[in-house]
Amino acid sequence: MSVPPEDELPANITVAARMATFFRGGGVIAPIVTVLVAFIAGGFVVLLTGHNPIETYSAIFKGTGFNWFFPWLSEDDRIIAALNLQQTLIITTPLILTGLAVAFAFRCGLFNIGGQGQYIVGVIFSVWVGSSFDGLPAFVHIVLAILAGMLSGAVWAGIAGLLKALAGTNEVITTIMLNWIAIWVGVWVFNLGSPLQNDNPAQVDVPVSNDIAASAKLPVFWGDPQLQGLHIGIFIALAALVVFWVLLNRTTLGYEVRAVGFNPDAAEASGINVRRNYVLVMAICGAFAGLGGALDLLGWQFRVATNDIQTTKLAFFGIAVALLGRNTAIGTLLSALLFAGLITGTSVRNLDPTVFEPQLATNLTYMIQGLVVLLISTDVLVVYLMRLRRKRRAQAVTA
Amino acid sequence: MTAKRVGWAGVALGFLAFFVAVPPLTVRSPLVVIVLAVLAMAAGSYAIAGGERRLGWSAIVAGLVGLAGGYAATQSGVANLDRVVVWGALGAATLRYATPLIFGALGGLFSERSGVINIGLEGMMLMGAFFGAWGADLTSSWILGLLIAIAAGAVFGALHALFAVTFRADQIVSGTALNLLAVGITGYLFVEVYGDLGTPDDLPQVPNVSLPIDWLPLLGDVFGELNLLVWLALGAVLVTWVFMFRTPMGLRLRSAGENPLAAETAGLNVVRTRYFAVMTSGGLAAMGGAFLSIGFLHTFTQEMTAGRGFIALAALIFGRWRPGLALTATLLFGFGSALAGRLPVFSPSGAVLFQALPYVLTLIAVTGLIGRSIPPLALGRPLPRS
Amino acid sequence: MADAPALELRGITKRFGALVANNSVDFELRRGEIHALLGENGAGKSTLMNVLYGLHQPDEGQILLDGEPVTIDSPRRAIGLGIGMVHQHFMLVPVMTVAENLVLGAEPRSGLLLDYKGAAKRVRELSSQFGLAVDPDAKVEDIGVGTQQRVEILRALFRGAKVLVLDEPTAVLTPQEAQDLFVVLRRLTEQGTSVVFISHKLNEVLDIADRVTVLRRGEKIDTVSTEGATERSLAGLMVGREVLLRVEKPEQTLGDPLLTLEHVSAVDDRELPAVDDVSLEVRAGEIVGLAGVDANGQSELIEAIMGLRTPTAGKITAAGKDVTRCGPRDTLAAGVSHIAEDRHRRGLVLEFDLAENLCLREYKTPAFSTRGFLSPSKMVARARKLLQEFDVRGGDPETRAGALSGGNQQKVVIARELTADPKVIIAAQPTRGLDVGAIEFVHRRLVEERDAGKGVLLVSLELEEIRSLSDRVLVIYEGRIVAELPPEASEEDFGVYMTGGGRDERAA
Amino acid sequence: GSDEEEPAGGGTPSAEETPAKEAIKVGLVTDIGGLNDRSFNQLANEGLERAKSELGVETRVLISKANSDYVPNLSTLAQQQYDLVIGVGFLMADAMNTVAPKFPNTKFAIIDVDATSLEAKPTNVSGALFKENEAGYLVGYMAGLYIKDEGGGTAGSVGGQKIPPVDHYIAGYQAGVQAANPDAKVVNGYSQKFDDPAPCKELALDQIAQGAKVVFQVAGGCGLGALDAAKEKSVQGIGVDADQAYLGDQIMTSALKKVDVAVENEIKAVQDGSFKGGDNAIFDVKSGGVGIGETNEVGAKYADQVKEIQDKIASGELTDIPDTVK
Ligand SMILES: Nc1ncnc2c1ncn2[C@@H]1O[C@H](COP(=O)(O)OP(=O)(O)OP(=O)(O)O)[C@@H](O)[C@H]1O
Ligand SMILES: Nc1ncnc2c1ncn2[C@@H]1O[C@H](COP(=O)(O)OP(=O)(O)OP(=O)(O)O)[C@@H](O)[C@H]1O
Ligand SMILES: [Mg+2]
Ligand SMILES: [Mg+2]
Repeated sequence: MSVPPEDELPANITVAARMATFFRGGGVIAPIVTVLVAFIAGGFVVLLTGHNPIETYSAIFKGTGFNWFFPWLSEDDRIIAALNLQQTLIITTPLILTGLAVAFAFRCGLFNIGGQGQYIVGVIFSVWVGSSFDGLPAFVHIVLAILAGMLSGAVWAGIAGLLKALAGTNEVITTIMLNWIAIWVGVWVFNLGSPLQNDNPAQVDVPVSNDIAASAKLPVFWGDPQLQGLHIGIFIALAALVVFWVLLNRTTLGYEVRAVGFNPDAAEASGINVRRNYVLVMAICGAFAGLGGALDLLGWQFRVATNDIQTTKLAFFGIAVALLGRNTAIGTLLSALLFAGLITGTSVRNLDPTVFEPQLATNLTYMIQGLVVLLISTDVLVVYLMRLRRKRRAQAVTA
Repeated sequence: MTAKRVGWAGVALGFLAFFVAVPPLTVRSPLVVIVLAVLAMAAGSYAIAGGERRLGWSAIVAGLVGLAGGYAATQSGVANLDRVVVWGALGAATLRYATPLIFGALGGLFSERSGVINIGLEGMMLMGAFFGAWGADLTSSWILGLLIAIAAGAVFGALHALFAVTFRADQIVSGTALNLLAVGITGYLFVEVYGDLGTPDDLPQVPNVSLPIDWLPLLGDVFGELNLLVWLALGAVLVTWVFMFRTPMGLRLRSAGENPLAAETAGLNVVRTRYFAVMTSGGLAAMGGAFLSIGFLHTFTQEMTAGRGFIALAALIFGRWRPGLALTATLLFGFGSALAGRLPVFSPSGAVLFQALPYVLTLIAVTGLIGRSIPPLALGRPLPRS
Repeated sequence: MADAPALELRGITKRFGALVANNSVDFELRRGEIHALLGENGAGKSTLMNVLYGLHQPDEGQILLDGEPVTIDSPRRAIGLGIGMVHQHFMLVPVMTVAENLVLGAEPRSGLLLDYKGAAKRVRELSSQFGLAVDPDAKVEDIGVGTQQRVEILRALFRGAKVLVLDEPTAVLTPQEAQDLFVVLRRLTEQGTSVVFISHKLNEVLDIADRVTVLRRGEKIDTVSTEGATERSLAGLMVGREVLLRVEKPEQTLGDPLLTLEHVSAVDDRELPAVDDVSLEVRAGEIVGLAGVDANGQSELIEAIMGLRTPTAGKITAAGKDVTRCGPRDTLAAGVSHIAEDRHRRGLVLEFDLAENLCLREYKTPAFSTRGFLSPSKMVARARKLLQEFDVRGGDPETRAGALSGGNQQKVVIARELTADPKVIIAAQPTRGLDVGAIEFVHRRLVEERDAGKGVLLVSLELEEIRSLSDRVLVIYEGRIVAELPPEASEEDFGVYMTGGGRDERAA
Repeated sequence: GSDEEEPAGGGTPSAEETPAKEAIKVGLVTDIGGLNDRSFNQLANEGLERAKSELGVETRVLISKANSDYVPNLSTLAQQQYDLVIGVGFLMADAMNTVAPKFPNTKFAIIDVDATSLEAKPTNVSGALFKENEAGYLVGYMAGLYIKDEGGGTAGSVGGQKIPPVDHYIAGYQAGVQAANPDAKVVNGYSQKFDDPAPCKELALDQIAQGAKVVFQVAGGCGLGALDAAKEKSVQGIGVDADQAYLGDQIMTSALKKVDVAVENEIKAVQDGSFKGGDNAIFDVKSGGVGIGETNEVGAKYADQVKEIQDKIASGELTDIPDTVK
């Protein structure tokens, strides 16, 4: 269901036809055009609500921090842009990883709605390892905590894979259920009097985890380490993109995964163990999502409270990120950037209340995100309109 | 004695092992529980040996669950048991928890039986919740409020159909988009319209239906005082079944979901059928949302559907895209939720953990009893281009 | 107006992008006529008929029914105009019953509800009226393709078809079933129905049709009367060159047994017995044909051999190795190749490119990967070589398999399975839906393998194919081997055993 | 809007109207409950709005969507040279502990957090602590009296999550009920949610079925469900934080926590230079920072008796009100 539908070329090669080839071949232009259309549609919504779309959008764009790349920025503005860009990239990191968790499953014909739960489990275990074992060498501690997050995510998602392989249970149900189970288990372990609640005497009443040890914190290479500067997790996420691509396109495992995703019967007939693939693929997805959780924790959050676990939506955006990126590596990267930009750009912090009221801004964000995703869901929209025109022309000819 | 019968008997025995230990029977001897549970597991083993593997394993799991639950019950105080296991109250609460899910699952059933994946149920529900409240407030009539909610859901359904059917978009993506949009639209309007104080306290409400059956032992407590929408939900299950499996329109709708090209060559209009199905889907899901806002809680809060659309989707798959089975799934889930709310009596420190109960129950049930559920053949696939 | 043809297509042009599937095609169907449409794979036959049925819109041209120009923009319209079509790939809903499928779109009602009783009754009436036996309450997924086709024909008649289009109806039928169908068609034409009949089987065309129109690469070549036409002349028109219609087979040199089945039984997906105590042996250097009507356990037998289905009893030995409980991977590794009966389901990953499809068996070997990492360049290089060797046209190694025509797709499967250097080849329906040129190629390759000392188990519904290729023939009926016959045995002999007639005789 | 300076020359009309007050910039960071939580975020904003109109300060509100928004939100405001940055909610303690020391020239205030307990001991943070248990005690006392008049029964309370501000209320409430009516039973439950009203309603219905005659909600948006259950079953409901009398006749009264007053006080303190960092402002019955809200007809009967207790608490005569739930 992830494969974009085929469309045929018009007989006479026009500009539109050339564009259509592009859409089918590279698929780069279509998403870009569609994002533009989505923003224009969003602009109408802004207008409808009595605000100035151009001001709103330029405020949002400033808020993403992408204007940091503009050479003409003043020094003051550059400082702010840098802070914003750091935030955008910090959010990009888990979005890439939870996106990959969805994308990889999709390529094997599985729909992993469970990125959320896998992310949370990753958070739980990495905060546990990260806050224990104080005194380890930093590198070892970081690697251990990251591995804990990845492994636990893998195991969690592996349950869904295993149930699918052994009992044929639909992974959509199991991952939804596992999400909620992860949430409640997560809330429980950090709750008052529970095993992983912090042991700081000043915080006995607070349902929050221990802070992770200094030795487990990821180095920050841009910005203030304490004020959520940009940590090296972004590079790990980028590396994960490469791993994803290589795994999928250059390994026998990826070959099997794609074969199973496209045609499980043919895969089985040619000797591929389909069930083993389901388990393995889900586990790898879980590892991606769990890594996302671990990096968030070790890079900038440092602790997790029970209400974080209940309210986090980042992992959920992973679904949209993956689908928008058509389950490819480069697509996931670009759409993760887009979503992260939207999230920081529309955060109240960046949206001047004289441009847009804060209470409304949050909801406007959802609307714009929804519109972007909706319009992107059909990057054949342009093609569709084109076809319509052609059909009319054809009718005009026959009439 | 077929293995199948023994297997089902085993499942029943497993439940019985738990049931005897709680009110009204409240057997205090662990031995009874253990004997029943062991019998259940033995029956399960027999069924496995007789080739009924899934059923046999279900009986064994039921035995284990019965053993654990029943044994725990024999060890806990009678007073606590009497507080937790009040079947009448549990039954009524189960129905209340299940109602939005029933509407959602039936909505999903319409859409998915016609071949359109509807992951936007959550959004459609939320639309129903807000527009139900707003509509009822504006018109001072719960009937009009309900109708407005249904209309809002149907409009959202039409939007889904526009993208999923006409534009042939990826249906999961467009559904996800609808969920985001719904949060945005309802949140925005809520803040604009109701601002700080929220919906007014005189919001028109869907009335409860009082039946003069107080004297009936258990049924009186469960069914004596239920919201009209609860009854409508139960009725909708029946109507949906008749529609889907007994009317020409249902046959056409299902054929569009199984083999759209075949439907088209049989002279049907698959596009129109799917529009109808997805819009109905939106309307039904919206009724689930309206139950929350003007049926049960008499207020609207942002994102108040809190993931129920996804649970409804799970119940639909669990129920193998069949109305009756989906109802069973929602009831199981509702029962788990109702029970979870009461279990903290036993262990306050485990209170949070009990919240996971309905999800764990669903996971066990779907794996044990249902296993592979085969979706409509053309689910997610647009009509091939001509 | 009275002598206007029942149907006339004038100058129909249909393009798919840059490809011209029909180029200004004229076609005329007289009332009460059976008119065959002949052409190689991809010649544009189905496209032309889909235009007529409203599934495709023509880019140019005109359709006249009884001399009146009509626009057909949907199957609805076509049905309304009295056009019925039985498609090459059946258009039925598998999970529904025969009656439901049949009345779909024109359901009898009682009040708001669907009148199921009335529907079943209607089916029975039609069924006896046209002599097409079907059980209205059976689910379509449970009945054989022959019956499915009867359902399709009945549906068209139920909707009042005056013009009936049959797209390759006999591809899935036994000779007997085909003859039965022809009887029905003749009866229909007597009642004034006009029939378009598409087939690759020249003998059938000569048998049943009054006239033949030949298409080649989207263009109409000629319309000829079947009187005086021969298979050779028609084949020549179709392909544009002389074709070899018989397989040349040298003397065989028999070797050791390579595939042995001892008392093998298996059940189908619904756990009903499908293969019943089958024993057989295939030796090096022979082609053993397995003849039988569809759905008599052939598929399950093949799956049992390939490790896709675990036998409930018996023993299977391939190339000296016991593979009874092996999965597909080990079975393949033992030296078995499998030309799957449904290439789209089991033979190919349509979304993979040709290079990837060609190494589905061997991607894990050092030739294509080292320590889990693939070597795309090696895959492409080998694919290039194979595509040339097996004369696969219309694609290079990077082409998606789904973009090839069926015949070329089959060549890809065969290329992959034969280059694995197997000892045993299981060839299931290796020429299903292929045109004469492609069939010729496939047959030649199979005989070459036999001559090279391989053992071939040929499973086919085409008796003609089995008889011309096999060294000896086993007949399967309801999961049992009911006879072993020499290929020279008469068609009648085969027919008796294939339809279960010989069983009592044998037992006696 | 980073380049905004103080209004030049002080010649603007607003400056003329409030010449005595310095036009300082005040920023407010909500917790993840958001501005429409009908609870303390909303109250804090009301305080801010009041300060804006009455004290002529320039304001900005940043809503947090996740706990991880706290640090950037607080530091953004500090970086933009806001004079006072107020954080709302006890989960913001860590963030405050991180940010405040980085901006020693900015003044910070934090609601529900003991400023002296912050690890970094910042001297520019003032804490605002509320004695919710005193407010809980007052409404509990009223509930106890009512139950006594009804001939006995149970007093129920529905909490969101088991966290300090919630438990303070409930502990006080239970003590108050029992002080007024030693025979009354108390029941309590946590919905584990703050946003979804359904579980709160179910909890309340359950308590009512067990004989609860009064239901006290301490669960923000979720708690609205509990009050709706009270309405549906015609028992008394008690609101929390803000005065929730507007929810209907069933609201016997509300336990108030005047976050708006706290916010306004902190702003005033900065304006007149009396702001004191590294210390806490305590809001209790005595200071009028917590209390009891409007009463309905039923509640009005006991208003005098409750007032007596209120005075006792204010005078220090009544102490030892518990603040943890057994
Ligand atoms: N939906 C389609 N999109 C694009 N091209 C198509 C489509 N359908 C058919 N074609 C093209 O039209 C040509 C004619 O196809 P058609 O199916 O009519 O052949 P045919 O004569 O029926 O062949 P066969 O004997 O194999 O059934 C094909 O070669 C193919 O390239
Ligand atoms: N969706 C499509 N897009 C592009 N080309 C298509 C499409 N569908 C079919 N084709 C073209 O149709 C041809 C094969 O179509 P089809 O499935 O009808 O096979 P076929 O002609 O019937 O082959 P055979 O009779 O050998 O099985 C190929 O040449 C292929 O390029
Ligand atoms: Mg064809
Ligand atoms: Mg064909």
